[in-house]
Amino acid sequence: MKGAEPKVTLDLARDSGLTADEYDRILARLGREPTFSELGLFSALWSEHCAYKHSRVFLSRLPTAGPRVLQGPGENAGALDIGDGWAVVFKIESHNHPSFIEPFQGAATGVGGILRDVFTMGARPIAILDSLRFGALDDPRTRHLVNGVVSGISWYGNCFGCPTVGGEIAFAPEYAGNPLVNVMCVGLVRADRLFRARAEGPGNPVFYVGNKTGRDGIHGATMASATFDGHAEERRPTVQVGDPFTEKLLLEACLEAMATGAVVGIQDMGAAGLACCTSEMPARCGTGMDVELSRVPQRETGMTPYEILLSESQERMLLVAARGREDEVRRVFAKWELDAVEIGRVTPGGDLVARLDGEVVARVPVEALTEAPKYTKPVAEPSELAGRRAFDPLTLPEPPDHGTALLRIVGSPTIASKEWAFRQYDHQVGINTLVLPGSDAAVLRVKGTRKALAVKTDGNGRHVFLDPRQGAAMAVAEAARNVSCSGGLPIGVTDCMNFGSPERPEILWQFAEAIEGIAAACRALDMPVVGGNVSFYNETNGQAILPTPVIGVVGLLEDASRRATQWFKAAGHRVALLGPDAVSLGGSEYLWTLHRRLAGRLAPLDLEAERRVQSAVRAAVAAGLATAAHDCSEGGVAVALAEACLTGRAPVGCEAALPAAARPDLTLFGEGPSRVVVSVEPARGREFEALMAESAIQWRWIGLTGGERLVLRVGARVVVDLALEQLESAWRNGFERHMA
Amino acid sequence: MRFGVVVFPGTWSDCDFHYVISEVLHQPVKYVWHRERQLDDLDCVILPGGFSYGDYLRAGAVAGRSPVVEALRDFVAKGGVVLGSCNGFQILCEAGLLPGALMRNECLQYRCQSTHLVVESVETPFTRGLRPGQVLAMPISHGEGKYHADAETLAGLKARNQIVFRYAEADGRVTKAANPNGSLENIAGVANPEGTVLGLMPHPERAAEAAMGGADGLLLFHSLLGSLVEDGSFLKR
Amino acid sequence: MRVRVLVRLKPGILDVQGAAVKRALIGLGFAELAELRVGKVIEVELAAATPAAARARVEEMCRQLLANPVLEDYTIEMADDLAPRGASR
Amino acid sequence: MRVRVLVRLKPGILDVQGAAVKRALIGLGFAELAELRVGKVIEVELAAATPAAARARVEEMCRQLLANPVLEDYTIEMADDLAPRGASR
Ligand SMILES: Nc1ncnc2c1ncn2[C@@H]1O[C@H](COP(=O)(O)OP(=O)(O)O)[C@@H](O)[C@H]1O
Ligand SMILES: [Mg+2]
Repeated sequence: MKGAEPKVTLDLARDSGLTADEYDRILARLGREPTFSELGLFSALWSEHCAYKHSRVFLSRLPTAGPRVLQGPGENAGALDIGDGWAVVFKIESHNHPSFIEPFQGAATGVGGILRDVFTMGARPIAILDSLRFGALDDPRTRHLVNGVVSGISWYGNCFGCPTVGGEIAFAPEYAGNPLVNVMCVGLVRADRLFRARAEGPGNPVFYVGNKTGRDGIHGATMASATFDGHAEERRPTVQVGDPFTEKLLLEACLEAMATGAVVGIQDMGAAGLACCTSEMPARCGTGMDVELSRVPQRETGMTPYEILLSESQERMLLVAARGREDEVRRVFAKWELDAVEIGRVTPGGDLVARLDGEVVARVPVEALTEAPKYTKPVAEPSELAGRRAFDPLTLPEPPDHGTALLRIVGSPTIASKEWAFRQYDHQVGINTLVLPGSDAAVLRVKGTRKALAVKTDGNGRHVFLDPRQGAAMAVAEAARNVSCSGGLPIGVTDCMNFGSPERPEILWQFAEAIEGIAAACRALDMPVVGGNVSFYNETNGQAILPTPVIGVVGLLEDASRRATQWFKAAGHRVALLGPDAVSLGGSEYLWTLHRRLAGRLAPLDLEAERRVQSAVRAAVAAGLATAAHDCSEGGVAVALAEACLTGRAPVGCEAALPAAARPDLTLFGEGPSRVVVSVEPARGREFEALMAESAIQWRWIGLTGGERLVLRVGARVVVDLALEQLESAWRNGFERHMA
Repeated sequence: MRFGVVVFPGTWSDCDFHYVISEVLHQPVKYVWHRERQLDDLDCVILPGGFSYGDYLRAGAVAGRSPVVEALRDFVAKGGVVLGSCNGFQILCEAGLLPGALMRNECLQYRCQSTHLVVESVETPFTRGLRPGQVLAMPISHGEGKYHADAETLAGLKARNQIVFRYAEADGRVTKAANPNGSLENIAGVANPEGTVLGLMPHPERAAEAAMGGADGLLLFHSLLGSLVEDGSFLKR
Repeated sequence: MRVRVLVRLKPGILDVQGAAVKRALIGLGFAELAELRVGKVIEVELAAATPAAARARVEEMCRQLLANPVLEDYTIEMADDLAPRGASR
Repeated sequence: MRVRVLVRLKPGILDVQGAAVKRALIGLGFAELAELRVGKVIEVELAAATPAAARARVEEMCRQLLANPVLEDYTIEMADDLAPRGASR
């Protein structure tokens, strides 16, 4: 078998995804030609996915420090101190390509991967959020994807036993050939019990734990391996299949093993599997690793060292234990009926040595593997963008009837109720979920304390497409605003950057601009970025997706009972609109739904105003003044008010007079940042007014709740007057009817 | 009363039941590992929700043949009380400790939502403090909760008053619309003829605190503990 | 020895999954479809002295775990029964 | 005409169901079990002029809906192939 490995050539290196220049670097670094297995290690670890070759220089712009930060980017997940001895651990990750090939298993294994990232830190996962983007829903292929992805998430999360408490689903034709499946996981751990992916202590044993290894998802380089034997069909990499049951056992076993004190470090075998763990773990602490591949539990026969190193079989971890305490680790994994096999040792010096039956198949300095080349490729603003931005939506005619327009917008699949999806997700297991899906941010209590966490993801590809810098900043602002509306102080961010090919200057420009926007918003709102993920190459036949940074925000409520939901509670409450008046139809849901256009300018974002509005909302919620708080996002204030009327257990009507803009459609459906609708009991109106004055923000009373209609006036003119029943049916059926 | 909460590989409501029993009800409670056969120190055994063994063959099938479930037969014969919720109900049916079986939801999808249950039988320790016709709000979360029994079994269930809960509207009417999974005659929970083994698909532990949206699930426990008054509201001890 | 077990819903029990698949196929233009039912096939490889012994053990597996007698029937097919047939693909 | 389709995971694809059932059976004392895989059986009744025509249509159903080509293989068995065998229960 060992002798059967092909000789490495430049062509083979190219087939493995390396460039000629990168291959030269490898030759120089090793001072010789790599073996086939070594080439596999380089091709995997120097891949964009593992090495962030194109993005690293930009990512360094993000703020990552702060008084709460216990762990910033670079580990399996980030961690923030939330007081009372607890830390919140969270991260978001994409599984876009696998979900396109096989939606059910692709999405399921996406959930599995991010759960492992969180529990390798020693945290128990308490919440999942899913952020999904698909092509147009009238295409049957899209419906097939939506169905597969949602049931895959449902299956994995439910079976594992972590509630899926929030997310978004949006539709745009640009995602037709490349849907997005981003999953965020949030966990809790005692702040002094964080684990890290470090291979400390030469001499310490290295354990392989979890499911057996098969030929799942081995990198494209495997194609080359088919040339050296006659079993091409058999050797073909296979789709990864999730096993949530084993993952659940792995969670319990890992947390139990960690509690013994015998665990030194641990990492999830995700992308590039064993290759990644055996090089990254020692590289973080200047050690090396010596592993015997024949000891790796295998599900299939005749696997080559290359395949064992690069397999992406799911539900596996690499664990470094304290020497002499091996039996404690074995005992725990045996209890949970999982494999835990000692496959090697941590070594001094910095080499990764992989052997098969004692014979060395790879010997590479771990630093060479983890220090991939970094690129600063050219960036260029897309030439057509200026033209698109110059378009003025107000050159289009006003809709003949604004009520009909509102019905169409609340019934568009992107805005309509997503209950069809989230009722398939267990959102309560763990009995922490105080605010279920269906409000702005989900809220989860932290048992044993008075605290709660608010969590939300957001990201509007249309906005980012038209203005990557501001659009991305607005995604940060919106996710944070949702958290603030629930009563949470936004304390940290995780970001998932979904873009096309970075080798195209226009795409890299979008990316670079988006990073600047995220960085600026995070600074202004005082939130460090503690982890994230970059997913490039989201394109099919040269058609890139809308640039889509998905921003996950975690917020902290000091008092779980001081929280708010987005729906009106009763008749007779006064309704206020907080925030600036500036709105735009550029890139809006209105412009897309009614005119199928993606063009125009975004309303300006004033980060200082954003900060103040959010703090005013939080103060109102904390003082118990806000009986509802809902942010205005897609569809503008008209949609926000409609949602506040409809989303509670019993619909509550509303009558409001809106500040006039250039035209009624702009007033109703114009989108702009930093705007929030709040309802207040009349008896507490004065108190609320005082608080708003103190907050020094722009705001006004706009109306009253009550009745069975939504009536909206601009000036003296009634522009919308709809029965709630009619609105509700449009909103409830807008997405679901496609899926029936 | 001493409670035991059974843990199978893949169980996930174990911690939730444990929390409610110890932190809300302040009763002694311990976890019982699935290999355990010794249940003598317990008065009530709980089989919680989850996906025991992944439910990869049929929900509850593998767990239904485990040592602890075998031991339950003896435990019940000696007067012990058993509550199976969600996966626990599926396990009790698979083990033959309760009649019938649970099939895939008729909609072929998983469902996590709130439901209302109307109390049909007050001849179990879990419902003896309630009124027949009383309506309880309790969430469900399952993919295989459609109760099935053949005609003869169903007749037997009715004859012995073993149907304990049905899915209903908020006002107690048993309607097709209130049936979330296609269960036979809206059946949500059944008991053994003695009433000492109760299985139900809904999650009482998720409706045990006002902060979590309702506390009707606690009524089952207060009934069991004998701390209920006539009208079905419970006394503060 | 290779043994195949087919587990199917008992006649009379509504096969919701089968009905959904049937509907979908008819929607795709397979109008000639009269009935469709979905079950499980479990393929087992086990050591046994004789085919009869293998069958007896698999029968036991069915009784103990593989089928739920409230809902399901099962059929056991031995590799020998299966071998001569020409099945496509 | 009656046609039976067996849909199984492709070789090399992790069979989580099979692995779990195998472990459970071994736990119940079936130590002689060497391998177990779980698949689907779909039994179809359809109108067709000839068995060959029926098979062709079912083949088409498999391609369009019944099997997921990324994960699964399928086999089609005609009632004629199946009839003579003596299957129990
Ligand atoms: N895929 C999903 N999974 C879980 N919850 C979802 C999903 N999509 C939407 N939701 C929930 O539906 C509600 C409305 O979502 P959305 O319209 O995206 O909110 P917003 O406009 O505040 O961003 C939120 O509570 C959200 O968490
Ligand atoms: Mg919102």
